[in-house]
Amino acid sequence: MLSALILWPWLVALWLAGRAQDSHRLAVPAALFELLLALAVLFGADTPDSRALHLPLLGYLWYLQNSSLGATLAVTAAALLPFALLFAWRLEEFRGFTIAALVLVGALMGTFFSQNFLGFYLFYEIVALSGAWMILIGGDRDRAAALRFLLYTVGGSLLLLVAVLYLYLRSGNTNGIYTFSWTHLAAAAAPDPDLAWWLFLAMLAGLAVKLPLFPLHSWAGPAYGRAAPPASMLLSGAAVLAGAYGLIHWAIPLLPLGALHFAPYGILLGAIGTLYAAFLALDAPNLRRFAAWVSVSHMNLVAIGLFALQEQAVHGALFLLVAHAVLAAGLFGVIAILEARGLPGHWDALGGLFRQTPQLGAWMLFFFLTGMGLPGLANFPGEFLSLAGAFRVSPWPAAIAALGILLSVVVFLRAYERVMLGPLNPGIARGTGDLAGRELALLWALGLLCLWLGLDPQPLLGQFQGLLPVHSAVLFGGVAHGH
Amino acid sequence: MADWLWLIPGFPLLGALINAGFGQWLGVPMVKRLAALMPLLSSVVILVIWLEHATHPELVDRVWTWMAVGSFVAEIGLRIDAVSLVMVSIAAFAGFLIHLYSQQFLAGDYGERRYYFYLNLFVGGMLVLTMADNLLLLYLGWETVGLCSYALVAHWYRQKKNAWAGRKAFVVTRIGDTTFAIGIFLLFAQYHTLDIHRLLQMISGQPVPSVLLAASVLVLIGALAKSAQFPLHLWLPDSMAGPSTVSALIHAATMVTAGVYLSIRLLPLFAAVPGMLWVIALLGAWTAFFAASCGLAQVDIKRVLAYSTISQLGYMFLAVGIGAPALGLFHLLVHACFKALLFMAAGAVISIYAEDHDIRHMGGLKNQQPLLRWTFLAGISALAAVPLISAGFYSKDAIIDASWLAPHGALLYALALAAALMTAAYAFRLYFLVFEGEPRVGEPYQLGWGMKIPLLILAVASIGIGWLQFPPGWPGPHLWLPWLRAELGPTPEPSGNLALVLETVGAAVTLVGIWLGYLAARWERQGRGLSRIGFLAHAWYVDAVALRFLPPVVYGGARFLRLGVEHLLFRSGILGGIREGLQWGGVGLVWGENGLVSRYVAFMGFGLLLLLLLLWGGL
Amino acid sequence: MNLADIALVIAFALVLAGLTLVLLRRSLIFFLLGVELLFSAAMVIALVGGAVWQRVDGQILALFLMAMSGAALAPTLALLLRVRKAFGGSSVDTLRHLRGGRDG
Amino acid sequence: MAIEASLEPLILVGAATIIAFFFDLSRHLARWAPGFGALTAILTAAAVFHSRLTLGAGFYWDSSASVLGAYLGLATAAVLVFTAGHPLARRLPGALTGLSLTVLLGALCLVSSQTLLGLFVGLELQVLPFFALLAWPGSRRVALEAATKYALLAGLASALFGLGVATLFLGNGSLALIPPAGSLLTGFASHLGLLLLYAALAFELAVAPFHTWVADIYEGAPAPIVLLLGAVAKVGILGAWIDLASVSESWTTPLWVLAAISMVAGNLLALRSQRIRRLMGYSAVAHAGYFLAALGAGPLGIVAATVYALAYGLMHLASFLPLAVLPEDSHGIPWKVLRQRQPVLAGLLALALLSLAGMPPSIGFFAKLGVLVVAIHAGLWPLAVLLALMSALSFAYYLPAIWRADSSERSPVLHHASSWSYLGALGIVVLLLGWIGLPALLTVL
Repeated sequence: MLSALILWPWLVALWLAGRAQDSHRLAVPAALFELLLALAVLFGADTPDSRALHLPLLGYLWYLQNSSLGATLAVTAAALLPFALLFAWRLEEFRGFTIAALVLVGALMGTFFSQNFLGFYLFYEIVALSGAWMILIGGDRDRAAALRFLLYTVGGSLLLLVAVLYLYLRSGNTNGIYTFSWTHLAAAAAPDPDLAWWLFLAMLAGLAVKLPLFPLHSWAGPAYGRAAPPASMLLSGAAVLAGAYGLIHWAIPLLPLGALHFAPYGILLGAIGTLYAAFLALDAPNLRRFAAWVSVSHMNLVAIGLFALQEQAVHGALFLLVAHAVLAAGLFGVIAILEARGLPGHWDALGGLFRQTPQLGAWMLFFFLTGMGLPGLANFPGEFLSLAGAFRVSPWPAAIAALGILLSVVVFLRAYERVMLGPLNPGIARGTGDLAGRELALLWALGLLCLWLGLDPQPLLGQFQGLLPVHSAVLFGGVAHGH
Repeated sequence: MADWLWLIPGFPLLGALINAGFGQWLGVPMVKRLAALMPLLSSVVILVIWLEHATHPELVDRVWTWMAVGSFVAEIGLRIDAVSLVMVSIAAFAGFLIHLYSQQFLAGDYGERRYYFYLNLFVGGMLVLTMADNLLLLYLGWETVGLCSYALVAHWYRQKKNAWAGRKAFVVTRIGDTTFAIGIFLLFAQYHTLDIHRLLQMISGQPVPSVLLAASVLVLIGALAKSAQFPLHLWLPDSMAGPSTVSALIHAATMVTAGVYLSIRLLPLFAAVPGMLWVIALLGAWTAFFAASCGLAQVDIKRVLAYSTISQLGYMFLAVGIGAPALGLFHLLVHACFKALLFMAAGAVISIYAEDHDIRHMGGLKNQQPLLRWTFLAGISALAAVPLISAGFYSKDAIIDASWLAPHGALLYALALAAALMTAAYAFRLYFLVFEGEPRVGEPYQLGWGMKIPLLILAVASIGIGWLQFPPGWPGPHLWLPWLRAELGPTPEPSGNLALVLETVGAAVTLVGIWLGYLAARWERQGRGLSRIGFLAHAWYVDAVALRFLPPVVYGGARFLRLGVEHLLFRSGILGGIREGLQWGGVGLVWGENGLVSRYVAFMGFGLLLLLLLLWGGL
Repeated sequence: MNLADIALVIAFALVLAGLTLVLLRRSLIFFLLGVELLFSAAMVIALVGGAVWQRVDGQILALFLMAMSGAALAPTLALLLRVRKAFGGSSVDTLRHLRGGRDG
Repeated sequence: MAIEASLEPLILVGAATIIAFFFDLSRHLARWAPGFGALTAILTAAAVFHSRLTLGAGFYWDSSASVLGAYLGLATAAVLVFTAGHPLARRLPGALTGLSLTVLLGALCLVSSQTLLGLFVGLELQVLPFFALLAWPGSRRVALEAATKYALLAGLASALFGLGVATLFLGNGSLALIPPAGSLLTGFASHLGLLLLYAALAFELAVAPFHTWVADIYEGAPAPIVLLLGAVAKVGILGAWIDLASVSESWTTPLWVLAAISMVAGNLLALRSQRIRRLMGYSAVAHAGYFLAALGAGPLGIVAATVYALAYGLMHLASFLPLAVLPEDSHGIPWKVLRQRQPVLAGLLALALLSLAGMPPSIGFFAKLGVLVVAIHAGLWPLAVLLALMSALSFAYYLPAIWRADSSERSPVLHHASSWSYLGALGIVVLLLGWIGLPALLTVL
């Protein structure tokens, strides 16, 4: 079952690679089936572990285990896929995009369930590669952006590999079993604090770069900004999940001391990153960059929540991840719709569009409001819980990050004003049509998801509940911070 | 009974949802009627609650659990007690009247459906805000109404300045929202609950002075920003860019009072910090004074009313600060009636004068529009607190008089009294300029019943609602304060001769103010009015200074971060440095790749030397 | 100073001479000559080793070295002849069609 | 006379080599020469397998030598099968086969020899044929230049090797890798001798700073010969280096110093290269660095180094096989044409480049993983981190090589042979799934 989750999109991608004419016909049903599989994993009765490829000294390379966190994130990623495909419908590189997207999502599923580090690493690299591919084939076809994205991720993840290899040797040396399985790595005796600090930094370099956490963020602007919007949607909505999941499933449990040591700095970096990216979004040259930096800002908020190592904050951060995926679909979806109408997103070429496309304007505002963290919409519970939780741990950075609440309203509304309000830009064709049936349906689906997540987040929060104590009871139970 | 509470915000929210989802198919006429129906239905539910109020003073409805993580629980929980009952009544009923008024007033406008969507959403949000039993849900309502304010101020989006005004309103109030949110974090971090009742119990049970000080300041800034108190009042005058009905509902009757409501709700929090209440009182009195002085010199009819709103809200904060929240709530109610009335009437006046807001271009409207004139006059009287016959007299003068009793009462009293003088002056200046004098004929304008009924109802209320609570010692009903006593505690009231003196002074000041207003109107006609005083006309230049400095700092900061830090430091500096370093390293190595065997051999010789050096180190 | 040491000094001198030729002369023939000098030095060292350790392996090694140097020399000279024919010259400068840096 | 079992493979190859030259006598027979050579090479691999763990006559097929020896046989077979279809083999195919087999013979000597003399002979046996092969009739003019450069510099390297052998003999009094006295490293002379050997091997392997020639040769020489050079000759050198390092485990400093320099230099140079063949040459420098990093990590490193040698050989085969299909003067890779005409080889090339970069789950990744493991195990943190960073950096040129379209407008004429697709498919399977066998190999080692 879990293997099917990974292999199904890969097989479809392989099929499409061979048969060009099937892409429009097959893509969406395949994506929906993937979603169905993911839902089955999330809600189905005990999904058996999937083990294969046992290699001496490495353990089961293909070792997939269901967990409620992994399954939730899997559903999120799988849910994003049909949206991205449908928003990409009219792109000329649709087939290439579909293939890359299917590969990416399949690999993501692998990262969520893999219990063997090498397996995780393998999927993680494939995510990076297919992500770079996606940046490359669409949008501005910017090779430099794709390469930067890839180099950041690969460079970081190799450092991550180095750190995990140390733990692998350490656990192997003590109990004589050399394997990369999670349980064995986690059982390795804790390295001395100094080393743990460096090892954790190395892991961070691999995982936090995907979010991206503040000083590691420079790839994100070009990557999200130059790729086709549906690609940015998947990258900023789904691919980031792998990084965050890696932090919570691998880095923090494997090096609890390092994590604890780093936590205050992590919160601070997250706070700086939240504001910094928001400021960059404020001064973004076009709509895509704007969405890119907004996305980075939210992910830094996720980092705050994760590094708070505190119950509410971690829940909030995870929730925000899911919510952000929906938001990313909305934001980049709206941009994709604009681009489909020949509006490339430079501020100068926009303005007063509401007059032509009131429905699009309304939805754009809706997603912007979601992004601003308006209560009742998807992002709010996540933002609130992360900040409130982080505030209990280290008030000042959290308070600084909370200034993002203020900044976001300037950021979003200014952008909205530039696009939608004011007199109609003479450069916009009079006949620019409002939303068509498919677009409208997509936005409604996303909008209802946003409302659901915002008004009734409890089912989703409950999904995380069962898992965290198992993973890191010591950390999240509050012992760490003396609460 | 309690299980129905959710219907109160539920109706308008449902209306908004229907509008958004099916409005296109229903068509505008259907949508607007449906929209008006929703707050009426809420009002009916509220009426039932009023009838049951004596037996059920407090109703609680936990609709569903919003979020629950560990020790943190936030319910979608609604609560009705006396204070919130007053608030929901205002929100729902005034909301209904304004929906009704809008039917004709905005007929044919572009974006009517959008208007009713946000109006319904607003009423729903306001009802949630007032009924919320925990701070987080309150915050939800708080933000929802802020959003609606934005959208409705920017309703006529095709002009850039309207859109800008909407954004400004949202941004300035969000300053307060942010501090409010941080305050919530702080309270949660300390007390692990956001349920208002439990929180207040714990605050009085185990006060932590430093936390309470910080939290109260943060929450207070939130309240001040929402209620447009100095120095965060900047957004309110600009938000007059929206339709007048919006100003009536949001910027007069309901949303701006949310700050006052919040401070009444959280009074124990403020009371737990020594001196905090007095600061609130001083800020309120000062704002009342400041805004009244600005109101004197405005020429835009809506701006006069906007500053008067700021000023009147100042009175309410003053009341809260001197320990008379019941009086504050009373004035809130009275103000909601007369200010909604004034704004709606002003909207009609503006329509008559073809969207010209300048009162210097108006005049003599009393014969052309008698009904409008009388109702407007009722509102103006209440604003100016004309003694005995207007509701404002009973609510506002009670606050002014009570302020005498507070510590350093003379200061507060003096500020409040001076403000009252100016209030009467600008109120009647406005009235005289618009309705009296030489007629300047505008467009023919027929008030339909949909407009007349709300005006009439509110005019009656502006006169009569004050009779709920006569001044102490006077014969007549004393209903208000005793009714709220259980919830808000006793209200300080001057008594005996002191009361008599204060009341007389207050009444006299009002009459003088009316006379001054008459003079001011005359001067204005002669072209030498108060509006020529730039300092007052530009509201002490506070806004100008803020606009001069704050946006450039933010935008400049953003530009600096993008160009200076992201591009220069991160991209060019660090990444570029790495790239350059690699390039230069490559250049050095390529030097060896010149194709000449001798150069190759030289490299090998170098390598050999290196190895020999290792030999030296290795042994 | 015994004989072996003197032989080693000679070997060292040969190495130096060989390296100098290889490094400094631009003619390919002299380059080959330098390489041959290095081989000779190796032979000297091998013979000294054989003498010092009283083993026949030294001589065998010297013979091998001689054979190898000859085997390497012949085809190299053949190549040089072809180079002279194709490029017209036997300086190192004739061989620089293949080099890095041309493409940035 | 009984023949030592350890000599069986060598004798087999030697005999076949001599026979191969005679194929050129008849035009009809000559066509079969590469096939004969390939068959012999496969038989050699079987013979190596048969002689595994035998010791005698100065040769020892220890486990790493057996693995590499078997690989060398199969790789030579693959090269010969490929070359048979290549235009280069139209001239003197018998001699070409014979020289290729000579290279194989030298490489087998290198991996299995237990004496310095054996190493020396092996080195010469695999170096000398290239003097001729690199400038094989029918190749371009620049090939002559490449061959000459190689000949001159390889001569110098041979001289250094000879000096090293003599110096070691002077120091130890023995030509055995494991002298009777017990240790290879006894004093100054032996250290110096070892360094001279290292220098010579470093040249052959193109380890920086002895790497300068490599890009010229990769660029100028005919691709099938480069294929042979990388996949067979270099792996032989790797084997020799493994032999040497395993007897001098007490002194690894030169190894990891060279490793660090080589990784950095190779990657930096490759980063600047626009032409694919030069890029591959420089990347070979970097890979030599990774290999030495494994050797530098002490006893455990021998295993990782063997695996790396194997993986490197395979990756080189997989990358140069498709490159050899292109016209000799190609600057970039004409992906479009390649994809249309030779889809399997196009896939193989892309996969090989990713594998060289270390993308999981290709064997390139697992080979690097092994290096990282041993480096960390040995506590060589800086080396491990450098390796990680440099591997990441290598993506910066391998990937553009994959996605950069050939700038030239004309559509090149590709060489074609029906057997190549099968070879390509085999290569894809090996690169993609070869790692499943690697751990099994580890247990063998």
